[in-house]
Amino acid sequence: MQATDTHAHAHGHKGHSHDHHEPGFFSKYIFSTDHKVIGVQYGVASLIFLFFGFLLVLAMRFQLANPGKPIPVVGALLEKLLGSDMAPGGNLSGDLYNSFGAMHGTIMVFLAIVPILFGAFGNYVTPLQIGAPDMAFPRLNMASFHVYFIGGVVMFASFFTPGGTARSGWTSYSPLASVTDLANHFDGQTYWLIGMVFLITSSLLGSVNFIATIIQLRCRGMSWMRMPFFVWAQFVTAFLLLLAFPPLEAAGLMQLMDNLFGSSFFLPQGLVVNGTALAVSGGGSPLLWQHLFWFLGHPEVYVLILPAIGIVSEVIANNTRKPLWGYKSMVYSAMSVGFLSFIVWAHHMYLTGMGTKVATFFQTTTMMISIPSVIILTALFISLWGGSIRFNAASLFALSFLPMFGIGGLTGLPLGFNASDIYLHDSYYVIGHFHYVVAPGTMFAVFAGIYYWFPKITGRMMNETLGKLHWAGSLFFMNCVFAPMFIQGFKGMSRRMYDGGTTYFEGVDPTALSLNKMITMCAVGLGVAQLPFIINFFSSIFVGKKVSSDNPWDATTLEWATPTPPPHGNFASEPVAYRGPYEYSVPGAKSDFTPQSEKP
Amino acid sequence: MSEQSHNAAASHDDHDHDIASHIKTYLIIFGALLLGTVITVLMYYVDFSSMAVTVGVALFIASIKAFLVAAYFMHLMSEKKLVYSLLVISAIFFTGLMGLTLWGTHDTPKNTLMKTVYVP
Amino acid sequence: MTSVLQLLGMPEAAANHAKGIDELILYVHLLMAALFVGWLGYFLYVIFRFRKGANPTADYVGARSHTSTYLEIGVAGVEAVLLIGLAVPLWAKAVDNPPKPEEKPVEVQVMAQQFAWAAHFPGVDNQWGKQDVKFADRSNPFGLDINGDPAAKDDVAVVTEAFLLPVNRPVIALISSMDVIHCFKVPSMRVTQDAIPGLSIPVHFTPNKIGDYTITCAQLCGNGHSSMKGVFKVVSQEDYDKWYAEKSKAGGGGSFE
Amino acid sequence: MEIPYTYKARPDTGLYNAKVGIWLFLASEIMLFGALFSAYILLRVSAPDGFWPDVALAWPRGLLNIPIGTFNTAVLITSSVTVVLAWAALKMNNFARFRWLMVVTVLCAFAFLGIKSFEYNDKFSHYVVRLKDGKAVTGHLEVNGKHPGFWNFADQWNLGRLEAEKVEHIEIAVDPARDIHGHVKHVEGASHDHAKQKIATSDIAFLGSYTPATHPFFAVYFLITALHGLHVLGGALVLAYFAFPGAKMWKTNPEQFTNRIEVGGLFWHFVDLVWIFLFPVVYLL
Ligand code: HEA
Ligand code: HEA
Ligand code: CUA
Ligand SMILES: [Cu+2]
Repeated sequence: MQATDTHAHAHGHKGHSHDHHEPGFFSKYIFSTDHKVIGVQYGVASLIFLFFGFLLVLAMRFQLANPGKPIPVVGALLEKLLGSDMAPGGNLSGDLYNSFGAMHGTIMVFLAIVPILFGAFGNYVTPLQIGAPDMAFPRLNMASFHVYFIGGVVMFASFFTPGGTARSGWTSYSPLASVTDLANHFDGQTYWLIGMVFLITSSLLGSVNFIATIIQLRCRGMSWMRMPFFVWAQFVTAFLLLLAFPPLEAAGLMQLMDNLFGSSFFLPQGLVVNGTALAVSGGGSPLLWQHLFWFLGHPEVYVLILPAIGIVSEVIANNTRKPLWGYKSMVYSAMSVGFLSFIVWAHHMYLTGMGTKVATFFQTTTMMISIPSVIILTALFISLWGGSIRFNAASLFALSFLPMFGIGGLTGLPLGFNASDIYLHDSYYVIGHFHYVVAPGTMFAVFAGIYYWFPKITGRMMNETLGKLHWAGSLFFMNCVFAPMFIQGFKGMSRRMYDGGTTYFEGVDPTALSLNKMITMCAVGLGVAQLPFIINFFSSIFVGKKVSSDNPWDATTLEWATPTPPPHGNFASEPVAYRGPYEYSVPGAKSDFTPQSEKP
Repeated sequence: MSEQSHNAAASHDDHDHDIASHIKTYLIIFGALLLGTVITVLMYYVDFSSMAVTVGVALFIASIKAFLVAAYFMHLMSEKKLVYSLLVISAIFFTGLMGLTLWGTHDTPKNTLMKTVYVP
Repeated sequence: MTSVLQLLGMPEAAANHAKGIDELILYVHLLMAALFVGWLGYFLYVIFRFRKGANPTADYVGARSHTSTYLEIGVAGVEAVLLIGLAVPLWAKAVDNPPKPEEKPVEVQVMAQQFAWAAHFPGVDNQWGKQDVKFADRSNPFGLDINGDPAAKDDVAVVTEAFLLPVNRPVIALISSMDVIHCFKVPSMRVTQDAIPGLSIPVHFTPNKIGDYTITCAQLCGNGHSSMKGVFKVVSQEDYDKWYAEKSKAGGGGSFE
Repeated sequence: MEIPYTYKARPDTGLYNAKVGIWLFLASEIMLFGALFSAYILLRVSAPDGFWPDVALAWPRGLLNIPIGTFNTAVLITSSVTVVLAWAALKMNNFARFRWLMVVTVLCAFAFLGIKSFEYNDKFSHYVVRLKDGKAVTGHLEVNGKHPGFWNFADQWNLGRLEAEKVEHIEIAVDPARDIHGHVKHVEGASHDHAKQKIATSDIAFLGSYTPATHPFFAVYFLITALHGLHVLGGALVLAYFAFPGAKMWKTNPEQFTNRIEVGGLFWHFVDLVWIFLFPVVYLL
């Protein structure tokens, strides 16, 4: 219904007045309906969450490397804040470790990376690249940010509830999620579920808006196959969110009922917890939760990676000074990835007792989905051939994305075969696999995007030297953090172990444990490597070199045809797309780039 | 992209007498829907013996009713291609969700027990 | 060949079916390594050769060959071979081919609870005692009707110590849980199976090396997840029989504290 | 710059923005209710055979009031036709007719919700009692001469509360016997009155009203119908807004106003559609 409600206002008098009067602080920065302001809001909020997610994992990593030792300084603080049963003597308790783990996963995925890729870059760049004055439903857009923000606040607030936050992993498997805190109905898990309902609602509003915008508001001449690949990526992503999230919302409501009203959607009969029979009717199915969760969970990982690939494609095309090789096959691959991602979800559930037929089905689709990924990556690799490659901070991050995603994607294959997953399931191999795609993968794309579009957003360039420093440090430490995890996985180390596997490895294989120490040190290094970025980011807003033109990178896509920074309504005059998105180095053209909006 | 100036939305339902005939259709469908409801309920009372038949018929009638609502009240009869493709996609994924979940929970390793009591 | 995997850290396999799994892991990693090394080499070469300094003007068309298409088809082909040739049959063997009665499999119920593993054997009479959830508590995770059912009298229930398994005889372990989802994982045996309350799922393997093996829990199950370690010893048939008879004589309640 | 196609259709898609938006929204709603239906079916097919309440986890049948459900279905169908007629009235430039049809729609919506809450109340005051000897009965509960009901949530009873408050016995107005399909058994000559039965607390193994905690059937029934009810409520509020304060727009921009009604109607039909499936599935399955 919101859909109807909004579009009228946006076009009515209220939206209009922005152009004429200087709006107040609130309507300009908090209740703005301008997609660019909303994009920046998303960006700032999600970077803060990214940082917070990192702090959580840093505490965890310290505990993994030094089981039984209190965390210096922070430990005492945690003990004060969260009580001594949570952080006894500055140690993380098992519960607190699990809390941090669950919140690290949740925050990184739902509050940091998706919002920054989809909410921030998607919002800021998509309408510009298709030549639209704004989103199709600007007020809906604002609402979706606010709902996201409330969701974040709810998640954050759960740290201070009596029982602590949710601590059943980001996957929140039942029955664990329903029985961890039997005394407290309104526990961290409940907060988590309520927070998720907000976040899901926000994503749904956002995805309706994105799809409608891309379908309806493309400017004259912007046919489907003239859309930049970034827009395609956002388009497919929006569909994934639109159709995969509702089942999780349904599942969330069911788990909420289990927690609050004592129902048994996911609880079978005959549960005996802590030696006493649980007072529930039973009759539910723990596997139902897993099916509904992974029905979202798997598409969600492509929600993380597709926009990242989109950003990388833009940056690569621009910095190789040539068109993307195989643009069309990339588009079709993105669509098939999107489609297939809905029917592979149970590869996360091979070991829940799966028969041959279903297992064969899911591993076949899993192998099938790797093919379009290979096609996309191959197209990007081949795009480099014959280019004239510029190395700036943005392109360095974009280029290193490729092998990083390569490693992450390739290590998905042994997990995708159920027989080899028997050994690797829920080990650190899995942690290594997905961090290669989400951390050096997705995050590198985020950084590439920030360096690339910063001048458009602020009118100032970021410092290249600091940027390269940031890149070198990040690349080095990322690999040092995540590559050893494969070894740990091979050694049989399970994930979510707050003693870092000591119980298992003590006296058997000390190398597994010393790797823990090394990883933790490198994680600290990774944090330090972000300092140049943070300094660069804030200082460039104020003292960065002013851009000399609206198009500092000599790029072709429409966002560079706007004034800098783009005003409300974006374009000075109605843009028209006359050609494809990446007309670089066209033979016979007067310069090495021919913008989409240049008259033929 | 073609630059038609012609307003496509106006093409199918702008004339008064057109609308008047629509109204007649709406009323007929209203009757059909009520009838369908009554039949569904009667089925339930009449066919005591086989529940499967009752349920099958009930769902069949529900589908017809749903079709009528979607096709006429929601104008899907004369809707644009875009809307159809959207609905086809969600229909496919919905079927996938329901079908694969059911299949996934029922295809288990040999000798797996759903134990409501503790029996190996 | 599979010793490459040991270099990577995998513990030595101690079960008959492990060979297949290890081979699959190895072949997949060879495919991955080939792709990775190939692509990485190409990648480094390209960014060096086509850097701006060396190639100031870009080529509008770029690569003209079709190698990549063949490569993609090749990748798909290898994946298909691994899938059809190894993964599917291995899985079918794992879930659809339980050992036949004439192979004299050892049957054991494994019950997970926060945060321990317990095992239950039918005892010398080879009959499972009656079980019901109403008898179940921390010390009797299997809910054995110890006082009521004569068949339960000689059942072996091992709650806190290590249990024993005979070497070179197939084992059918029925994995279940009484509270939340755990995961029965024995890396050396190449066995992993979620323990799901409300389900009793069989896994089977044939240990072929005498030794102590650690069960770890591979599914988050609460604050004691990391300490949820279990041990079983694979011993010779004679040692096993001796232990089994002793335990069985001590009776169903014998090992409870 | 104005946002294009807010009320004129975009030529190549033939649709205006809000219509694309609402259909996208409905697509996601299909997945939302689809997941709930999937859950329903899964729980249904994995329930043990037998007759509830004799078998504790068998699927209860025939507990919902079919005549009332049928009537409610008719109410919702009526509102669906009035909303489309209201839209047609606008198309024919007949604002007065639009308004009264819209009022009828909203009234139907509230009638639906009223009837639904009556049904809820009935469920919350219905109890199942499982005795220690394995027998089970269902019916209206009477404790200390009072009937607990929905609108007084704190007044729900279970075994723990009976024991805590030292209630020695309860009375229950036993439901008529049902056959395996859940149909009321018509025993020749037997009266239809709910016979009262006195049960000592010490004989009770389980006591619970027809609430989500008692059986997955109630859990899924309440969840789906409550979510559907929320949709009805939300839709009704928006339609009421269009009928009165929002109707100003008819003067300034009739075309856009008509679109809004169409979009609102689409949502409303969808809510009706969900009910069309919900009714046979939860009442009859
Ligand atoms: C962005 C995120 C992302 C992406 C893109 C992927 C991509 C893939 N994932 Fe991953 N995955 C996760 C995030 C992601 N995954 C997460 C978060 C989890 C854990 C969740 C949890 O349990 O908490 C997980 C877990 C996970 C599992 C479950 C493991 C287990 O729990 O036992 C499986 C199993 O099949 C799997 C498979 C795959 C496959 C086959 C792909 C394929 O799509 C990959 C396709 C890509 C390629 C094949 C690369 C192609 C590249 C080349 C060929 C070129 C190489 C070039 C160079 C090296 C230069 N993943
Ligand atoms: C998108 C997802 C994402 C990302 C980016 C990360 C990033 C990282 N993750 Fe995590 N992780 C998950 C998703 C993610 N993770 C998930 C889903 C799990 C599973 C949870 C579960 O078990 O349930 C997990 C689990 C997990 C574990 C396993 C815990 C366990 O099983 O016990 C570990 C262990 O080392 C880990 C480490 C890290 C590290 C070191 C990073 C680093 O890469 C982080 C690097 C980040 C920074 C260095 C911050 C930089 C900050 C800025 C740039 C902000 C600048 C600010 C301004 C300018 C305002 N993660
Ligand atoms: Cu048991 Cu983890
Ligand atoms: Cu996946």
